[in-house]
Amino acid sequence: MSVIKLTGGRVIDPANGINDQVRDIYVKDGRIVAALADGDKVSAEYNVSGRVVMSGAIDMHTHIGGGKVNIAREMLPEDHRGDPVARTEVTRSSCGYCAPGTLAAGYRYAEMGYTSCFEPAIIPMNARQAHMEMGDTPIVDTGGYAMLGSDDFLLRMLVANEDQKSINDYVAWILHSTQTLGIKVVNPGGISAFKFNQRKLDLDEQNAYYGVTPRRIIQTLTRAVHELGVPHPLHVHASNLGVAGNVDTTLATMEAAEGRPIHLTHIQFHSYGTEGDRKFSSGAARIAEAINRHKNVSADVGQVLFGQTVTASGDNMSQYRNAAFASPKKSAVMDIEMEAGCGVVPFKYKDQNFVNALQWAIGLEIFLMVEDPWRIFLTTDHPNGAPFTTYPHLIKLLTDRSFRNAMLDTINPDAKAMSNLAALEREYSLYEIAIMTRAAPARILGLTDRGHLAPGAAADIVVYTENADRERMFEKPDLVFKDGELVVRDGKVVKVVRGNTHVVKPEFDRGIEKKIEPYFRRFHSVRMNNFKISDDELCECGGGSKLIPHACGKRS
Amino acid sequence: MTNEASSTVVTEVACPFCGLACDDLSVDTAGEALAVVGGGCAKAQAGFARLGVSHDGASARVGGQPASLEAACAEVARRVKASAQPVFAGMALDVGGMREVMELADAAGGVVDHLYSEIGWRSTRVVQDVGYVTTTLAEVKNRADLIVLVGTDVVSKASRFFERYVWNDEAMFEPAPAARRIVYLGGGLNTAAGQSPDGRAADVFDFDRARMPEALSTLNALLAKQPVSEAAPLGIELARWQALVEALRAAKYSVLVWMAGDFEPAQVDLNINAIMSAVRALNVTTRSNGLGLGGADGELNASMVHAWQTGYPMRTSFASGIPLYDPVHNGTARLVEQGETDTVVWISALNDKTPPPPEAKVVIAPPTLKLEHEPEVFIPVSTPGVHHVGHFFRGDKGAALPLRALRATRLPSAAKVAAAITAQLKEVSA
Amino acid sequence: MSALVLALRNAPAQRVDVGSLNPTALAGLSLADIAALTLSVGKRTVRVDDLFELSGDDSSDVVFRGDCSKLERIGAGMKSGRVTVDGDAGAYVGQGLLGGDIVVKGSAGAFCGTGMKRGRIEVTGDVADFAGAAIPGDMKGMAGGLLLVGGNAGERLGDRMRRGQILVSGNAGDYCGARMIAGTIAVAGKVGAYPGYLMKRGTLILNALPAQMLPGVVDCGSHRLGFLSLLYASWKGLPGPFGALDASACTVRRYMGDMGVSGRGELLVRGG
Amino acid sequence: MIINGVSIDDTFAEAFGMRGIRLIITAYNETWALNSANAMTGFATSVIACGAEAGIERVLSPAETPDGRPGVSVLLFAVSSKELIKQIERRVGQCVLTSPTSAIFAGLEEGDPVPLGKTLRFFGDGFQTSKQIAGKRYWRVPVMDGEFLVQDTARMVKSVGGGNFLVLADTQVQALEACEAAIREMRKLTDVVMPFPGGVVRSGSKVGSKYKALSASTNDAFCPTLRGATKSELDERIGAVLEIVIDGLTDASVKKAMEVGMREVCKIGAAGGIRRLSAGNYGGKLGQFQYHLREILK
Repeated sequence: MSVIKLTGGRVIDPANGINDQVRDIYVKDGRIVAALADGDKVSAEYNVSGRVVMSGAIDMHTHIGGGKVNIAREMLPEDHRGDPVARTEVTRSSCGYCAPGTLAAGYRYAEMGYTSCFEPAIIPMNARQAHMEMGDTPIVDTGGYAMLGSDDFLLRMLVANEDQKSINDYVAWILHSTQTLGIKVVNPGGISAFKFNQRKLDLDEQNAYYGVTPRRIIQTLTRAVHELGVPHPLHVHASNLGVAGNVDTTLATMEAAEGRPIHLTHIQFHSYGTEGDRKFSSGAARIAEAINRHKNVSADVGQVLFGQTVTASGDNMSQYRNAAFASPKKSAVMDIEMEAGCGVVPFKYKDQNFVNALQWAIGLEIFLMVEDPWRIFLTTDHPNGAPFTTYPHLIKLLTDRSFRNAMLDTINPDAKAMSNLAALEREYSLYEIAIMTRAAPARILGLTDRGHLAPGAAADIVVYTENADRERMFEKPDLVFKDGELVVRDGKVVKVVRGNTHVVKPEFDRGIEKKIEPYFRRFHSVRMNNFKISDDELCECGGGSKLIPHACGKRS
Repeated sequence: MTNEASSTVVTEVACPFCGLACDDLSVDTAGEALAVVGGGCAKAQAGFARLGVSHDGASARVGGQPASLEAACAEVARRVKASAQPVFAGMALDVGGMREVMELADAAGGVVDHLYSEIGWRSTRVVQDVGYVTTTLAEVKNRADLIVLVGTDVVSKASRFFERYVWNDEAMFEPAPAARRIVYLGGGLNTAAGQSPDGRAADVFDFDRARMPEALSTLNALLAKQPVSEAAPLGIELARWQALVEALRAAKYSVLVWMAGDFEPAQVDLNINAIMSAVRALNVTTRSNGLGLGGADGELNASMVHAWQTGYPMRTSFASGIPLYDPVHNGTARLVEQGETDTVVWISALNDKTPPPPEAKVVIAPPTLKLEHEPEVFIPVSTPGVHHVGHFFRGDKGAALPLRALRATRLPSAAKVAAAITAQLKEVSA
Repeated sequence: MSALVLALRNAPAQRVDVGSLNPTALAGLSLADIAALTLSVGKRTVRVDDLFELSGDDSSDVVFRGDCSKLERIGAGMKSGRVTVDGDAGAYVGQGLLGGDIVVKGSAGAFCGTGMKRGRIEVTGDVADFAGAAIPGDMKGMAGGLLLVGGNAGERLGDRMRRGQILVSGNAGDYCGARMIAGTIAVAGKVGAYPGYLMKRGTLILNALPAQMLPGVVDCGSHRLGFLSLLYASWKGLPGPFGALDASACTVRRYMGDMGVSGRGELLVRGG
Repeated sequence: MIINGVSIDDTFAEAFGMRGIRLIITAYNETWALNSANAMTGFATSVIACGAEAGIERVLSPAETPDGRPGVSVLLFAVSSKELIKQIERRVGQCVLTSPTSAIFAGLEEGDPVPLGKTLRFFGDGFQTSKQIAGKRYWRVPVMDGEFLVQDTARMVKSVGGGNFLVLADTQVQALEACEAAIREMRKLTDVVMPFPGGVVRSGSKVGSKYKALSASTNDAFCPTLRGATKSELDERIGAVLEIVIDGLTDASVKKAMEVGMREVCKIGAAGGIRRLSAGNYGGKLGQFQYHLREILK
């Protein structure tokens, strides 16, 4: 039994309404407890007086595992050469800047105070690989969202006008079979359309073969996720990613949810207008206004930061188009197993490039204009907008207006002129940063024991020395505890532990397998029983990760 | 996992003996050896029969003498610790085995090299140099209307390709499978499987396969609407090449299939580059995809795990404490030949036929592996998908299949052995 | 001042990256500083003076002595100065060279001159495969400067070469100029199979074509090409046959290819 | 100042700062190099209407040219960098690219870059290729007789246009023969050209005109036929005036050319009907350079 005491820290715990109060925190066997029981003996006490204490940060959208990420790693030896992670007494060697190995990713996340990371685009057939990669991502908890919407099984159900209950059963079956925490839809129906040689698909445009529209897919899946009681709303990568004028598509996509919860991911890439000489402008104001008005809508930003990165997406329709802009000039595009696809395109965002600079400004505009920090999330869509290691820099941009404006003065002047960023005075407080990186992601994912510091919570705790330079503060915490173990001291991993895997297990009628099993036999490349991942197998994939199921309160 | 409690037949078994990883096998576990009684192919039958016994009598050996597993692992740890540059070769492993070997290799400052890496690194070079446009087997099964096999018949290495993915009873989309068009580029191939169920023979461009660059150069030139220097490239009338190009342009979902190991080694990446050039040209107006098949002997298990853990593909040296990728110089054969390694550790749980190089001082393999020389340490291991559960990446990268435990054994898995050596190594370090 | 001589005490068993021991990187360091630099030999970390016996003091003129065939990246990235290898060198000689001269009085390993942008490398003996070629994942191989090879070159000479010149006095292996983007390769001897495979642009100057040619390389006839006289004149006095070419003899047979990938590359056969 | 009976006016030639360039045209033989050079420097007498002033500097032997073929060096001048670049693009494009066997190279090593092949290459419609040789880039543009070889970039320098002197003689023939003699010697110099036909101009001008549309008009003060009707600069003995205009790459080269030309005229002297040497100027208000005749002939 281990008992830890963190003494005298300034606790910032928005989930429990605590803003900068001096409190002692007790940890017993990996969990936060209110006080010590008789006979408990503190095995380690840390005097953290004057220092800022938060729960471990949660990245709710980061591409850390699965086929496309591994393609990116293989594709970019030139990325890795300059960015090695040296072996130490406790850590293994690894490497990679924008496409790091899982070991490097886990160490670096932990060293920034992140203790949970969620892979947002798991192709069901590829779930095993995603769990294996996440299992080899040390220290942090993981989980993922299963991709549906371009899978032929669902599209056939829609064509056959099957009832919502059957669809809900299928969706639940996918969540169970892939051991995931939510459902993601990527360019709804568009990945399928690309296989039929369609090169674009608007929200109300029909798939050439199925006749199904993206709107219908979103309606059906938001409803399914909601009715199944899955905590996390449908995670939507909307149609027309990156296309000038897509702000209209994005606003229409919000409406398509018909008031049900919907999460729009990397919304920066979906907030483009067509004004100005170059027919490319910021749609941030309209997007922020819509989010402020629609309480059912949440979003993560997918901020762009300048430099070399690689874009990895399930949206192979977009990525095939983007391959023309690859830098360096190489790209991988795949159609995958009647379910989805992927595209990997290296990209360099340049501050003197008008479009890139405006993308940067649009992301920040959205951050600053969305009023409720509980519904907007701090992401770069790692590695699509920038590698996750840029988060401390992003936090500084959000918390420090003069720094932000100084940066704004250095970007492409035409882009600067097209942005209202300079007029936005908001500076995020530490409390708001804690909301968007801890409390809110835990809440929107249904992680009841993460993202806060109340008794019963898992002891994922980070201690920072406050620094007016928030980039310095957040890039190197003093202490990081994972499930009560000290894993990082002074920004360096001192102990490697294995994180847990978060999943949901909604109730459903197993009779759906009578439809699914023959489909697999007739059309798929594997048998249904070899597709499903059992709990035991998940733990093996995860290299021994503990499975943490989260409750679903069925709503239909 | 049996059909009924009394049956000794296990169904829906995934096969780890080639890159297709067919998962529809029925395996009878009643006898001394495992018997494939449904699905499968000759290679599967032989593999399950040969490896599917318990091998309980096999023991580790040190210096040719029986030794305990612990003693043998300690001896390996001592050797890799003392080695100036250890190499971990073979690597016919499941995912779990590879994961543990990676930890060992890093701790030992070694290099990891799969037995197919000499082809594999050249194949990987394509994604590093230009990327690709590819598809996976289920897509082929339902969509492909024109399949061009470039320098390979596939079936010599992966026998059920046509049976499982081409000549199916039905497909989700047009055309009906039987109407698919099959083209072989290259002679000396087993083209029988390419004949359609209704007796339509495949279209074979018969030429010496070492001359594949000429064929691909012709196709790319014609696709680009450019001239070629010959009236009959490779002795085949230009009109036939032109007709193939027209067919590719007209196809809705053509698939160009290759197996990197079927190309001349020096041509591997250039030929795949050339195929990708054709595929990209076709995708301007229609859909076309490459399909590289491989993955036998756990090739993809090794390459995938290596890439995700370290960032780099195999043939990376961990000697200096940071990963250094050099596929040209870190091949086992070269390291041995140039005297750069003093310790080759051969680890192979799936392959008991490929002999380790004579320089391998440590062999960790099934007891059925025939050794020409007694290594200094031999540790017999069980086989994934036969003796223990595991995971296996299919050769198209489209799926990782779960492997079953069908036969009990007292032999340890390669993963367990590697972990034991790593633990010993850290003891030695500490 | 006399050249800084790094004489190997014993040839190492493993490859050693000595890229840091170049005039640019050593500028301003004392002999003691240099002696104390560390290198990796297999799993061992050694001091420079463990591996080499040091003498001389002019770090702008570095000489490697002994069997240097395991020494990699000799002269890599240097901006000026001179590096001489008295004997064979390992792989990646002059990787990313930005200026100065490297002379290998022997043969060099694979990827000689990869990514070099300026400067000159002279190898009196042979170069192994991929001389002037891109390493895996790099978009270009040699990107400028001059690589002179006294002996033969291996396969894939100038693969993905982007700029610069490679002159080979002997033969070159298969796939010479594969995937070439620009630049000039001249081979005085024979070349192996399929020169110019997937070549986009650039110039191969050959004395004869091999038997194995690609259909995508097409004959454009015999012509006088004026740029050759400028090119030959620029080579005047270089060691080997190219230093003695008649600048006015610039009639060649011109082949273009590889037609499937833009087809703007050229194979010029001398005396054509 | 009187030299050999020739009176040297106490005046000066007023010249202008221009942008100048040397280009080297080579060809299969001298004839074709000259054909190209003549065309390229044709209709380039005055920037007033031609955009450029140009001329052949000299014929080059094969040993003197970059590609070892016979060649010609030409000088071109214009009032601005922009105009010079435009004129070069047009003249090289129409008169050198078009001319059989031609190639063209930069003739100056220093100065500001001027695109040469850089823009002309597009004539190659994608078949053009570039080569870098000894640090310089060249373009090879396929044309019907082979390849047009053109250096990517040439260099231009600040130079001088409009150096001049006037030859005042008894008769038209005497003035002309004196100018011919001067031009013969001046053409032996480098760095200068005399851009008018045969190097000699008769239509000296003054600033302004009675016609609003014209900014310059005949220099009536030097027109012998108006001697009585205008405020003439000519006494009754002068029957004709001719002018030699000089453009040069440097101030010194213009001065040198004026000296060589004037001395040659003075050699003929009063005995040959030469009375005076004068020069054109605008009162020193327009040009940056002033060449005082008496100083030059000191």
